[in-house]
Amino acid sequence: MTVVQGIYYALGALALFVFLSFMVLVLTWVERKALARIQMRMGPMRVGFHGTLQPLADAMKLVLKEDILPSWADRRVYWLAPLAVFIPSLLLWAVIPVGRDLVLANLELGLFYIVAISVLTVMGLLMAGWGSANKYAMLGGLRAAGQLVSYEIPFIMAILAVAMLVQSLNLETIVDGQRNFAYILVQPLGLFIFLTAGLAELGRTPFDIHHAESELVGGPFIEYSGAHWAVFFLAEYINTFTIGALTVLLFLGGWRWPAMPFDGFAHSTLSVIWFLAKTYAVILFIFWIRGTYPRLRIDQLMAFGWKLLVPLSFVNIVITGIVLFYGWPLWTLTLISLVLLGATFYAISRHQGTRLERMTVTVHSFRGTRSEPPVVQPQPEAALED
Amino acid sequence: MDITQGRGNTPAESIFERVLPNAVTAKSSELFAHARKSSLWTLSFGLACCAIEMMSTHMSHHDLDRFGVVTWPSPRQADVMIVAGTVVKKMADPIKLLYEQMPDPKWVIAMGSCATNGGPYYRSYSVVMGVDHLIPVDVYVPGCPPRPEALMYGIMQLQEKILKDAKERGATSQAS
Amino acid sequence: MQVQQQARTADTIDLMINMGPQHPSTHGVFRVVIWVDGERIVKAEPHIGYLHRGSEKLCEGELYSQVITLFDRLDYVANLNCELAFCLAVEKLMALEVPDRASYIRVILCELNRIASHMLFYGVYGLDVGAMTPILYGFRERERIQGLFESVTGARMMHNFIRVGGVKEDLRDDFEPRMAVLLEELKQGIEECDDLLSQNEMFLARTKGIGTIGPTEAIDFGVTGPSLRASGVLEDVRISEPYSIYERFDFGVPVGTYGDCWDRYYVRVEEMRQSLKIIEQAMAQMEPGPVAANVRRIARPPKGEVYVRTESPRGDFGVFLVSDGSDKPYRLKVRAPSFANLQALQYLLRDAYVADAVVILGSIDIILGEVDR
Amino acid sequence: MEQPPRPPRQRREPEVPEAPVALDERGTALSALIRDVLKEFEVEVGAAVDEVVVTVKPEDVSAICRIAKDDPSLDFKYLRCLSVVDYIETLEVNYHLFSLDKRHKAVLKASVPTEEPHVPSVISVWRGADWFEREGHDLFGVVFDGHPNLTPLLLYEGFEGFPGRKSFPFHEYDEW
Repeated sequence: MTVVQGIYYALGALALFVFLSFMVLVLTWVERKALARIQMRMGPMRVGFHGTLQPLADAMKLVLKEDILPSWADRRVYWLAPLAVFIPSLLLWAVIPVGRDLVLANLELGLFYIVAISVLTVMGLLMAGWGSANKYAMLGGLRAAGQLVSYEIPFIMAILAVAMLVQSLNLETIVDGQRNFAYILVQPLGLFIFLTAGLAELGRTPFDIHHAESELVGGPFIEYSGAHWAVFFLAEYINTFTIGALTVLLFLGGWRWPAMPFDGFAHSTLSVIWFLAKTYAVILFIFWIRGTYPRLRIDQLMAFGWKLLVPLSFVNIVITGIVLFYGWPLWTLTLISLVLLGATFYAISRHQGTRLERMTVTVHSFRGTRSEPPVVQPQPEAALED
Repeated sequence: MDITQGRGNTPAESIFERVLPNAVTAKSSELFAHARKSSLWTLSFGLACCAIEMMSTHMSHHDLDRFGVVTWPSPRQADVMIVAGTVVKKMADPIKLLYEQMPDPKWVIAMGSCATNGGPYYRSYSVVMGVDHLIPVDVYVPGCPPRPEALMYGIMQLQEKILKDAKERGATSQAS
Repeated sequence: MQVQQQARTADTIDLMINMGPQHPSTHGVFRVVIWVDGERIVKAEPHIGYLHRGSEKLCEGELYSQVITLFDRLDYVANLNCELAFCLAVEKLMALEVPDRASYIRVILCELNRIASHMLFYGVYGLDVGAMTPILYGFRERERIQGLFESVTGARMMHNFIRVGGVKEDLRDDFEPRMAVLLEELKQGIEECDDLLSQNEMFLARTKGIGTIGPTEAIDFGVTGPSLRASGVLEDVRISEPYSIYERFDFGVPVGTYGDCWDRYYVRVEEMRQSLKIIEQAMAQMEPGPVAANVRRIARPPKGEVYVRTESPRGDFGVFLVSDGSDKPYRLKVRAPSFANLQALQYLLRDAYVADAVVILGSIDIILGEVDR
Repeated sequence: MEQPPRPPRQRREPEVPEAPVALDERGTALSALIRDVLKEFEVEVGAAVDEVVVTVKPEDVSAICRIAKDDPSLDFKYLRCLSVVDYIETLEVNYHLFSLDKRHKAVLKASVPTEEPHVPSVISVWRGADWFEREGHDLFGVVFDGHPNLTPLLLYEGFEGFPGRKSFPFHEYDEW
């Protein structure tokens, strides 16, 4: 490696960091505004035009806050944890192309690298949970470990199915493979698995059990303050952005689909904008889910992961393999995938919700005083036993 | 060498101040104050009746988020503690603890007459006559309970106070 | 069950977790210490008293008309219902006849307050199960109701409007048109809230079959109100011991089946609809007339004691009033529904997950103001 | 300027009217029924406004409550309220009972001396009596014999005195 290359990479990394930090600032503003819209509010209004400077103020304040070290904390683990969460989330972006030819390192094994690095986040969360010497944090850390490890499998499998279609692990090649049609048309089931598992990896609603503000008061981050907490925050939003970007790259045709009638510099610029627009659309979808759904419980989350998503992801791989092996036209894959997706939703509505009947409240009408003794309905114990 | 420097409220010069005396630092402290005042995260901590009005203030109709005020459940990430409700002697120690757990710089708003001086429970055997017996209070919001508008005004007063503090103390702004 | 037994014999110790007094979902300053084995709760121990303000003692030093202010602050979500309970007790002792119009005003306001209270429950319960939007929808409706309250009583929360022998003053002229608008809005709002949460798959998964309590146990623990009705007991003070003028209205009492969290939640949602029904009937039946009986400014009820039950949004709100004939109550005991309902918490939390603890606590809808008094 | 102490004003004791008794049919039937069911015990059946009042000896409370709950004709499954009233020399423990099926109501009263207030606990009869008894112990110092856990509920460990009693200073004010 020459010095020039070194400088090139250093500058690239710096640019990437600045870009990502900026994106996080935008993302927090977008999240607050989007949630506010869902909730009939205005969101930040006072700092800058429509609160555009709000994230900046938040960031500046956080950095200036006192950093507290709880007296019982495991010092080294406690201080290292934010970095252990933050660095992997940053490293991921080394191979993610933002637009055509705009990538720090165009690895042939790009997807493999992403899978390998994204697992590391668990370590940081566990460290934070352990280092804080706080029971809520500990519970949160353990929950995060269980959740992230289990959802890693469907996550990888969904990626794998896409890789099988292109026969490559290089992200640019994958995007190039979607020059005629985006893979969402071929792999709707894969998209569903990927997005669900991705939400779980992020720890976002409805899978935010390790933050669980109403139970665990913030989970592993409960004891962190000031800049260290800000680092966690940064990592979390970078990860959100990563999932959005990966969804766009793998399933929505990246900057390619539908194709643009330009070439040269105009195309490069527009491709970045097009890519970002798609990514933000996916992220808005994630925020929409956050604004709508309640949180799952840990056992339900695990059951959903292991009993539904993992088998489903394997089935997805197998059908993709069969279609590719026998050289069937790809629309058959679309069809099978859609049928499976429909079956999944049916199964969810039948089994994930509740085994008990949905409406169990009856209304008894009266006029004036009741004359008969109160109705004590026998409790159907048998229905509860399971 | 001025002997009074480096003590109490006037900490010693930092390298930054030595290299770029006054002009930049004074402005920067004001800038920091602007940042702080625009992102006051409150500790979600309702004690009694006023908590309901505090929640109303956070909700769609009044929406404190407009000022950048959001709630956090953990004291470690909070800047402002809104003591909303009657402080009971049994609750005194937890409140002190929560205040200690908040990172500097931190502020306290006493919301409602109970937190200010005991309110309708003045001289009850189990009520603390105002939260200022326990922790320093920056802004008192009168009312039983105060209307959401009153709480918003209290928060604006706090914002003004933060700015004023920064201006008066200049380069060594450390709100306490 | 067997797996659990095996797990318990392993050489582990239970982790003690302290929830509260400051915790986002203890609904105030309630503290519960739970021992968990992994994510399962082994034992739970509730602690209260972090809001014990000595109201009962303070009431003994106030005039009857001043006591109402303290009653406002007992159940600070359903203020008017508390005021009504106290005034009914004094009126019963004095054998006072309350003018018809005053009774209608009381019923209308109390039922509105019940809706407001249940709306708060609805929102906070959404927050407990992890959905962040319902609370904003709930508070939107609350804000509308509070707006009407303000035009009638002059205050958003602490009204001090229901007085011994009637109400403070007559309704304003614009009450009826405002009420008509509000009723329409509330009808829509309740349906919207119902759509948003009640039949959500994840919400069902979180609340169905969680924290069940049977009718016998519920009565044994003294659980009342919506929480009791969710267990399948048809018991409502408005029906079984009608106070004020409730026997004049035709309304339904929702009753659950399993006594689980979802039933407790939905009974409340349904109750809001029934309250609207009562308000509509009351608005139609109300006629002009005096709004206060002829009572001396400083009321001196005769010597004696009286116990009055009312149906507050949380259950059976009882007032035990002992009078010695002076202008101040000799002893005033408040039977707070949340206080009794909360006792069942230990029973409800058996074998639950940590995450369920929050959901169960939320479903009994406590207000610490009346628990600790 | 010292004013001479005024002589205590002579005042006629005001005539205090008694609240009229207004038992409904259900109440009259119940008072007869109670006399019949509880004839082994020394009870006094009266009425206050609209409730049947049964005055019993403190040592019988537990047994009578058991009968009141289990006897099918009385059927007091629901303990409405348990309260203590301080009458200076005696403390009166009131058990407000209600039958959900028959919808009749009664009050059980037991008077205990203030110096040594001992009442058997009814927690084995109604589990809901638990906190009511702890509260009575907290505020009035009534000892409910047989209660498994009579620790402070509303007050904290180390609180002096029984604030519910009339002898407790009314507006006791101490700087906290």
